[in-house]
Amino acid sequence: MFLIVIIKILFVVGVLLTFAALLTWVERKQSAVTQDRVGANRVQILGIRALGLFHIITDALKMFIKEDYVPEKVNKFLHFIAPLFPFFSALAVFAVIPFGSPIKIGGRIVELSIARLDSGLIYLFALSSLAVLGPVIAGWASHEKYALLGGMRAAAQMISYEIALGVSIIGVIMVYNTLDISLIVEKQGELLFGFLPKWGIFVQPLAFLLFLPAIIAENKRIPFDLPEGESEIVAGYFTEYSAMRWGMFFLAEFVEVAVVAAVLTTLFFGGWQFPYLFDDGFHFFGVWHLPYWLIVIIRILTFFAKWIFGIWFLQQVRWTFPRFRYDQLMKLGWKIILPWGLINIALTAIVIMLING
Amino acid sequence: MNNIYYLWLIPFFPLVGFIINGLFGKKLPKPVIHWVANVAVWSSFTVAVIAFFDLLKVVPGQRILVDPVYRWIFTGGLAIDIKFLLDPLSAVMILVVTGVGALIHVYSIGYMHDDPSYYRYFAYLNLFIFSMSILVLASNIVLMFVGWEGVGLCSYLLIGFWFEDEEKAYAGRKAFITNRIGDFGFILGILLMLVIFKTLDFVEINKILIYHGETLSVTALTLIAIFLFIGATGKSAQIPLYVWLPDAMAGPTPVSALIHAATMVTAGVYMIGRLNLLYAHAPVAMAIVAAVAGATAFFAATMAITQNDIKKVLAYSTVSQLGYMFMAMGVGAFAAGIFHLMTHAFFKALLFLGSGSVIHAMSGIQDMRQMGGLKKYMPVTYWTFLTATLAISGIPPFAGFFSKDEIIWSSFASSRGGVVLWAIGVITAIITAFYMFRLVYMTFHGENRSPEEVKHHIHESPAVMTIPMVILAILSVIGGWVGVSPVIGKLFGVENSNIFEEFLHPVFAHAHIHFHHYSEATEWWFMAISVGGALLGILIAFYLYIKRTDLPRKIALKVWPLYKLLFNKYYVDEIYYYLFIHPIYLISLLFLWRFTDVYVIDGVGVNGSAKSVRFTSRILKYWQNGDAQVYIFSFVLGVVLVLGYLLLA
Amino acid sequence: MLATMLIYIFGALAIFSGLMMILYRNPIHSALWFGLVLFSLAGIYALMQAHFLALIQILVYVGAITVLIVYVIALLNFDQRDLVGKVTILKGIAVIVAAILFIELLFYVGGLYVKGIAPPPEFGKAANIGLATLTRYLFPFEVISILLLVAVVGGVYIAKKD
Amino acid sequence: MPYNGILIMAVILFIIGITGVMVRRNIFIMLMSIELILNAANLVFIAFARAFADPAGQVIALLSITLAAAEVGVGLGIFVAIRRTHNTVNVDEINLLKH
Repeated sequence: MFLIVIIKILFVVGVLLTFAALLTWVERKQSAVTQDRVGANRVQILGIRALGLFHIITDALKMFIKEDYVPEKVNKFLHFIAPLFPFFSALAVFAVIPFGSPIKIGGRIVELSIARLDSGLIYLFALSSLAVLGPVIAGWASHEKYALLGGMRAAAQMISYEIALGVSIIGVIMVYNTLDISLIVEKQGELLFGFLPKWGIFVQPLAFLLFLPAIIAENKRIPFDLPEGESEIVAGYFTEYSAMRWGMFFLAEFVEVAVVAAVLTTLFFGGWQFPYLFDDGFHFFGVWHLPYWLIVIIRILTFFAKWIFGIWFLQQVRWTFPRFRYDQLMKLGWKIILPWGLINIALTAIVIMLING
Repeated sequence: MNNIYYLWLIPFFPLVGFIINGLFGKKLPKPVIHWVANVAVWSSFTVAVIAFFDLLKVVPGQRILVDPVYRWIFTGGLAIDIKFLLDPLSAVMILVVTGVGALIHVYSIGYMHDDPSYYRYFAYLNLFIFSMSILVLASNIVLMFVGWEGVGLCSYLLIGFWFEDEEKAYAGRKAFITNRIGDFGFILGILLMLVIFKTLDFVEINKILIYHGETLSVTALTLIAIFLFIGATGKSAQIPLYVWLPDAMAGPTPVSALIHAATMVTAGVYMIGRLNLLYAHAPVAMAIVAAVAGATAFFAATMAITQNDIKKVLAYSTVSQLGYMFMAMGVGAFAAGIFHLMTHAFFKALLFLGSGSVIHAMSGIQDMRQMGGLKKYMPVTYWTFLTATLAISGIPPFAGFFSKDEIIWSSFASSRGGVVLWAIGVITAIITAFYMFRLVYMTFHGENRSPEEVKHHIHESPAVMTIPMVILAILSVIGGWVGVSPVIGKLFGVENSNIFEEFLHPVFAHAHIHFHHYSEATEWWFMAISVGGALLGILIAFYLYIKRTDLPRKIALKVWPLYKLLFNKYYVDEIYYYLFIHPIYLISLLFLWRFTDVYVIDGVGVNGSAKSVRFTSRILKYWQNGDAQVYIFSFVLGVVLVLGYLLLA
Repeated sequence: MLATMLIYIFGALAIFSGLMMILYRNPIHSALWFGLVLFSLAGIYALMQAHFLALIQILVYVGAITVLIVYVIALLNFDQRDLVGKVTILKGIAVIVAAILFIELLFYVGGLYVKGIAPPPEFGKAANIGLATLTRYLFPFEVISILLLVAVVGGVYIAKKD
Repeated sequence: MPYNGILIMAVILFIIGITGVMVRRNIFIMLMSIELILNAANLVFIAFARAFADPAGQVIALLSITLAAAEVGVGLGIFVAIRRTHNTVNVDEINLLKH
């Protein structure tokens, strides 16, 4: 039992870190593609460039061997632990994301998520809310005004959008009638009107429209990356960070991108559910029976496909939209997403009441 | 015990009148003021009459109607209701109060017409009627006490009505303080009643006395009766607390007629009548009542002889007549006492109204030596006054004869009376006839001795004053015919001629007082003696003040010490002054003021408490220092102490 | 057995963090220790089959309350010398009084022996608590929601400039 | 379940909270100490909820957490206001109650 859990943890952390590492390359490569450039392709090992994939290694090397400069006045301890909060919170959140349907091994059902929690969604929010501590403490510990301003901005933004996030997701909870994320994914395998997969995006389109900007803002990604800005507050809360500590923040951000993509996939795109694929095979104008192991593999691959698409989508958003202004950001959070989230709750409640009689 | 749900209207109307006149009277025109007041009291009278006839519809044995208005005090085993009670006794009383009160309200319109405080006068008068009807209708002694105090207050306010005059304000205070002394006894009586009976309701108390009367301690009952009688001596001007009544003549004359002759001063008599069973169970108390009453009747009458102020004479006469009533109560002739109360209300009110009419005509002069020969100027006043005088003197067939004769006879015939009381009664009757006719002769007969400027203005009073007087005069004549004693009734061939006593009989039926039986001839003889005495008094007065007008002075000189003693009212006021008032004044000045008030109350009490507060706060301010943590600390300390105590306990 | 051991470990952690919280001079450090206390308590809750409560503890206490405290401390950003409190006799007495209170409470608690019964497996799950909250405890729930609304309005009003 | 141990833990946490409120002069630490007291109570609630298999304890703990959130919201608002008007958060200098 423990062994399985440890294997799952290692698998998830490995995949996440790999994704995060890859993202450092994807970030640059995708921007190059979007902006019609060649981009990150200089690093070569023995003449092999491999689309610039070796940049990942050189980046890491650079970060580790750079001087870890800590300004004299900072609070050493807090300065040290601040980057850990977002990083570990992002990693921990993934624990409740199911990346495949439960599999049977030797008469024992193994969930393909690290932990199947009764209140998984709450867990998701609880752990992700810890990430706020990172920017605040980093900003404060740096003992520097830009860092502090950046930290304040980041924290205010994240606290505000946590509420928007929470309110927008309640509709989904109501529709699937559970807080268990695995169960939510399982219920998304059902069909609506006999042909439409019961994915979150179909049953809760308004929630999706609210959730997407909210979670990007929560992640402090463009177009909501207000905590930093060369022209106003330099690099925000990590102005005073360098080398691998700075790298931790960035790694955390990329892990967060991955996690956000996974959460979006899980809640709104059916998670590991392949349309019309049930436990005994395809149900598409008749039943196409498939072996069980094949179905499991298809589902895991489906999840990864969706996940990667989500990551691509988020990155595309990053390189497509212009930045908001800070007041616009706050207005969006408090005056648009929050009220519409409440409206969504009311509408969902009415519809559920009508359907259930 | 049936209910009668409109009884509360009787006190209610005067209360409304009082509120209207008291609050807004200053702004209202005079006609509105007296219309409001009169309508209020006449409405009460009407309701009283209706209630009286409703009472008559009930079978005689069950004539107790109650109006439970409101549960006033409810605590532990004690329940005191605002509840009104109508039985024959209170029916008679309420009719007298509202009836005479209504007539006097009318009279007041004329008498007070140019007074600047018109509205105040009528407001007080309505308040008085309100309080008096509460007193009369009260079904328990606490509510009665409310009315009792209310009438005391009205009496004080009305005696001191012209409070700009220091002497009149003093008279008001005197009345009030004297009454307070009596009330002290009354309150003790109430408390003792509560201890003995565990209830204060008259009906309940009577039930207890009827069924368990023998088991109760006679000493306790006697004490209650005496305490209550002390209250009555204050309110009804008996020895030793009568001194306020003559001074109370400082008030407007209609007030004297209403409050200090007809109604309020009879409250004591009424109270004894209400609690007749209690008194019947306390023979010692009754003996004291009779003795005090006899003494009062006699001494007040002697004091009246030498008075020259027309109202003072009437005042002493009132005291004396109240003595008669108490005498009746004391010997157990309750019905006779109440009967005399009623007839006295008629003729004494009339006498006061007549004297008011005279004073009104004489532009305020009250000294009889400046009057004389007013008969030809004001005939209506004269004839009505004469009627009342004959009534008070006990000349048949006027009302006073029947009631007074019954009292005198009862004082002889009752097992609780005796020949001494009877003798006092007769002698007092002679003196009464004498001083009343002295008054009539000095005022209405002979030459006019008034100053020139007054002489021109002497005139008969307006109809608004004379009509009530005429009505009262008629009542003074026929008012006694409801209580004709059986021997006279037999003479006219009327069976059960004493309707009045029969009507009241259920109230007093349980107070078993034994009356000796004498032959009719004896009764006739006694009647003849008292009537003869009255005639004798009249003759003496006629001889001294019409025939030989020089004689009174000579007699006075001859018995100068006695005359001076009588003229100065036996120096009672002076004795009281030196015996009680001055020592109390000195104690108050030296001990209560200079020491108790200045040092104890101001020094230790008022300033001392302030100083101790300042001292304590000087220490406490280090605690109350605005520091929230110190507060939290004290809070925790408290928790620690409480928990520690609980652990150890 | 494992659960009991973990409870003790978490409890020790909570107590240690609590002590650190009140001993540290710097409020941000205190706040982080406070967060650790809350986390340990969440762990104890989870071990006592109050999973939902454990998560709520983290979500609300750590994720919102602690974060807000840290945020406001950073926002106000006062000088370090502000934080130096005076050492007074009262503080010494306060510690002594607290110690006495501790001993007294130990007397009370020491006298208790709670056996406890095994709750059903669905005990402490969100659905179970939700059911209890919205049926038997609906009134306190409504009251607390009004309180929360009032607190939101009041907090905004108080903190608002002028 | 070691209920007695948990109760003693709660007592210790409570005492730490009480001491913190009384001794520390920094309002933030005072606020956190108060929260600690609340948490000690919550711990007892949840322990007894488990012991008697009654969800009431958990519901009350839930309500208590809500209460704490409201309290912190208002409390921090007050601190911000105090900081703005008095330019300090040291309770030694905040003694408006005194005047």
